[in-house]
Amino acid sequence: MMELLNILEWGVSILLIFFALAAVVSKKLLTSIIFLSVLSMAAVAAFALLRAPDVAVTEAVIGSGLVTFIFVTSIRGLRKAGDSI
Amino acid sequence: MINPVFMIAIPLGLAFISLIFKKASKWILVAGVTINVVMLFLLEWGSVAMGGFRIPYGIQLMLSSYSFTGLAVVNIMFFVILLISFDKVEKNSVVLLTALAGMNGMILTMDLFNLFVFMEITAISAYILSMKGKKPEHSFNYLVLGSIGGVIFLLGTIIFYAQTGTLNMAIISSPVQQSAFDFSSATLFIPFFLIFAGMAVEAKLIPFGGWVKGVYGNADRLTGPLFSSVYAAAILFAMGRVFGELFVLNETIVIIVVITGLITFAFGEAAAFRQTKMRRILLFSSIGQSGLAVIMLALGFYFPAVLLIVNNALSKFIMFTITGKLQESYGTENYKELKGAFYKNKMTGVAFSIAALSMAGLPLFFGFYAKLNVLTALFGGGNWFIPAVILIFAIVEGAYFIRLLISLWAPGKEGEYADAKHAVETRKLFKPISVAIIFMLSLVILAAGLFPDFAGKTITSGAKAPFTMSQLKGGE
Amino acid sequence: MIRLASLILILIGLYGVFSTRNVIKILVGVNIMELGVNIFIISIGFVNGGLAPILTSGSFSSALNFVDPLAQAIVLTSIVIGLGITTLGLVFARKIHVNYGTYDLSKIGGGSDD
Amino acid sequence: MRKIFTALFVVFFGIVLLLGISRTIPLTKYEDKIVPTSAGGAFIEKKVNITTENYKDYKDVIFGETRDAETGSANMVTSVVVNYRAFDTLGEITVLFLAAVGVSLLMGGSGKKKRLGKSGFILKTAAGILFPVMLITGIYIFTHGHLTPGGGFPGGSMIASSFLLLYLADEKFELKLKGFKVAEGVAGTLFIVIGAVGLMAGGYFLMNFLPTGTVGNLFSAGIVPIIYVLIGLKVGSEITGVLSDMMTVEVHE
Repeated sequence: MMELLNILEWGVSILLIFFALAAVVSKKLLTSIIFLSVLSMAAVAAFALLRAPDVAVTEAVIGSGLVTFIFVTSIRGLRKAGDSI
Repeated sequence: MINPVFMIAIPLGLAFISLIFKKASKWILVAGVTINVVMLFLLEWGSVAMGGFRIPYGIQLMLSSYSFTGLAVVNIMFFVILLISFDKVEKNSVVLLTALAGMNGMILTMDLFNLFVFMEITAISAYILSMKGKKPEHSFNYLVLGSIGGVIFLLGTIIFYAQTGTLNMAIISSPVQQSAFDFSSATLFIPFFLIFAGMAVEAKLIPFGGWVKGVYGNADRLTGPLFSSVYAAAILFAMGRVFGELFVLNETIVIIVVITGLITFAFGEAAAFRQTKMRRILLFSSIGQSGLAVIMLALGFYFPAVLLIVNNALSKFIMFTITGKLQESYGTENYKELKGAFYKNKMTGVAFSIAALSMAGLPLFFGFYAKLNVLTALFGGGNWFIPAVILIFAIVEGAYFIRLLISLWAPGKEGEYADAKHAVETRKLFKPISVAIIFMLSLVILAAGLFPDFAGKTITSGAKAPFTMSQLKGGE
Repeated sequence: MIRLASLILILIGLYGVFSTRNVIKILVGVNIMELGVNIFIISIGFVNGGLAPILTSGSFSSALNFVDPLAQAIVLTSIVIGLGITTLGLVFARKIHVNYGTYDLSKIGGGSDD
Repeated sequence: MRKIFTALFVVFFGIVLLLGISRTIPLTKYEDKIVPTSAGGAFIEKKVNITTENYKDYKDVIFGETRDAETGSANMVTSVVVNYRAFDTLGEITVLFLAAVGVSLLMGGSGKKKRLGKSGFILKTAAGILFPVMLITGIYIFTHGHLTPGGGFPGGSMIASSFLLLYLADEKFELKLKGFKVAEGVAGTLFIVIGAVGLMAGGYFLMNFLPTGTVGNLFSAGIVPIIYVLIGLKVGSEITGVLSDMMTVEVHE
């Protein structure tokens, strides 16, 4: 049991770092935002693993739902103004 | 006797209410600030527990003589700024009310995480208000730096929690905790540093305050005085509490804070000397003053620090208000183009001069008393390097303020600035009632400088060192 | 392990904020930092074999090993504060775009005169 | 160039930070038991000491030795958020409130407005079905915040998302935002009023002055569920307002 938890922890940690790097490094804004959303999902997994169901629910709704939506609306809404995104 | 929590709850409640009665929101703002100023003198002293839980659980607010001084400066200055620049409030009345609540909370709270929440409230209101300058890139810069500061502050807070198991500052520094955990070791200064860096962003210390130039440089008659006197006072009082409670535990962090403060003071005053735009001069002077106050707070000299903060709040209010009005009336803030501006506005000019001379630290003014106390405290501490540096840059500060005054009083030479745009017009700057208020405040500075013993006594009671755990009161 | 990863996340976010001049990417960086701190706080409250801090009828017998609820409460607050800041930052970003037609701060040319 | 300098700085800062933190907090392993002296630990200890003794008799579970001051919430996180540190939560909803006010102040400029988003048939149909489901889920989440994971913040966000769905599905859809503003203001004011009532009833601001009831029941935990419902309503209306502001763009030629 402990072993499985350890492996899961390693996996989630690597995913977190990978997605964070991808979000920071990627050139296109939309890609960056999608990676942020996925990173947030990985964080939800981390919260669940660390026995924080309240936080996991909140992060799932707010972090990977609303924040992503607001980001995407912001850049989508202004694309028509002729900016390369 | 009124529970001090209402200093926070009433402005907040009124802010929520004014969302419903949008038409009356400006008047609700006035009512809220007035209630706060009246309530200030009816408050119940001591510590209050939120929710009535025993000590390690709930959140404690503490009204001591120190926090009372802070509350008095913030609320009264807020009221006065509102009186004079009421026309500039526009749609921001809700934001202003929440800002007032946030600042009162920052000064009152004993809880690190609660302090973080109130700092965020205050900071967010400042971001929104800074948009009045119509320069979103500066506001954005401020927002990013401010939120990074918040993150770092939170990280430091949580490290303290992991080590001591509490968020209450007085309990963290209590003897029990100190025996269990040795904070004084030089290698353990990371949480102290993180908390300091987080607050230093708001307190505009170099190199954390990169946002200041853009935001203060575009501030108007409402936000300029608000940022430079009220917000600055609130963050400095909160910093003083954190320093007094926590930073005494670790020597390394005190040295780092003092060095940062010295660099800030030196840089601020030197940069102010080179400016010709009045708002720039004032903002760099604010940075310098902030650095000086932080040095005094970190070294534990609370009385001179409080004197500095009060002097800065009063003087910067007068100067920023008048500068804002000059900018509105003449369309320029370059003091070389404003020669003789006070010639036709003598009362305003006198008030500005008193404020400037007090900042410059001339004898007979309040600022002199403050600086005298600073230097005596430091020399009394047996240190020569720090007071020597401060003395040099205090002279620089005096020089540029006097230079500014000479330029503003002396009429321009014949023909030199005769073009219509910069000509000294005949119309008055302020309405008579505003002039009267500003003049009254400058008289306060003058009186405080002439009778330092009286002012000193009033403030001394407000400048006692922070509290110990035994002063906390929880629920049963 | 997650604790170490969360601290690295903060550093990545810091890099993200200062390595670019694009306002949206700066905000992405700030978000990553906030996420890192949140995970760090939760990991501070975690104990080996801990239970989620919710009382159910089954949890009483072996109840002595709950994880720290205070840390979770702090994170709840911090997530919501992060949402507020991100929203406001995006509005500022939009204003920058309306004023200057770009998200890139380096193309604005300082904006202020020096 | 900028990237290299930043990377160097971050690496330097990171080494200092990690080394500094690792001196006091182990970075790769966790404690076996929560520190009993910590606020959270003492809280659990107090709860558990009582619950292990009389866990069959729910009536005695009043979490602690004091009178009715303690919360009777089954979800300890909710106890902390809405009672022990309710003052923080008041600050927190103020942050969100301020952000919402700021958004509507800044986005509500003059100039022609245009709504974003295009809708198709599938989205329209889906919205019709999903909207009531999401709305009810949201309400369920925040009314059961003291029993199950969740609470006012995710519940409120869920409500906001359901309205967002309507926005996305129908380009002509306009909410009566005035009503939301009133709900927001009333909920916030009531929070403070409840706090003040606690001060009058028990002498402490935000005191839990209602009977705490039986742990696990819907009607238990005193003021906790009331405050969480208020928070849910407030957060829901605030985020709805923010989203509808963000969905409009100023059209500029």
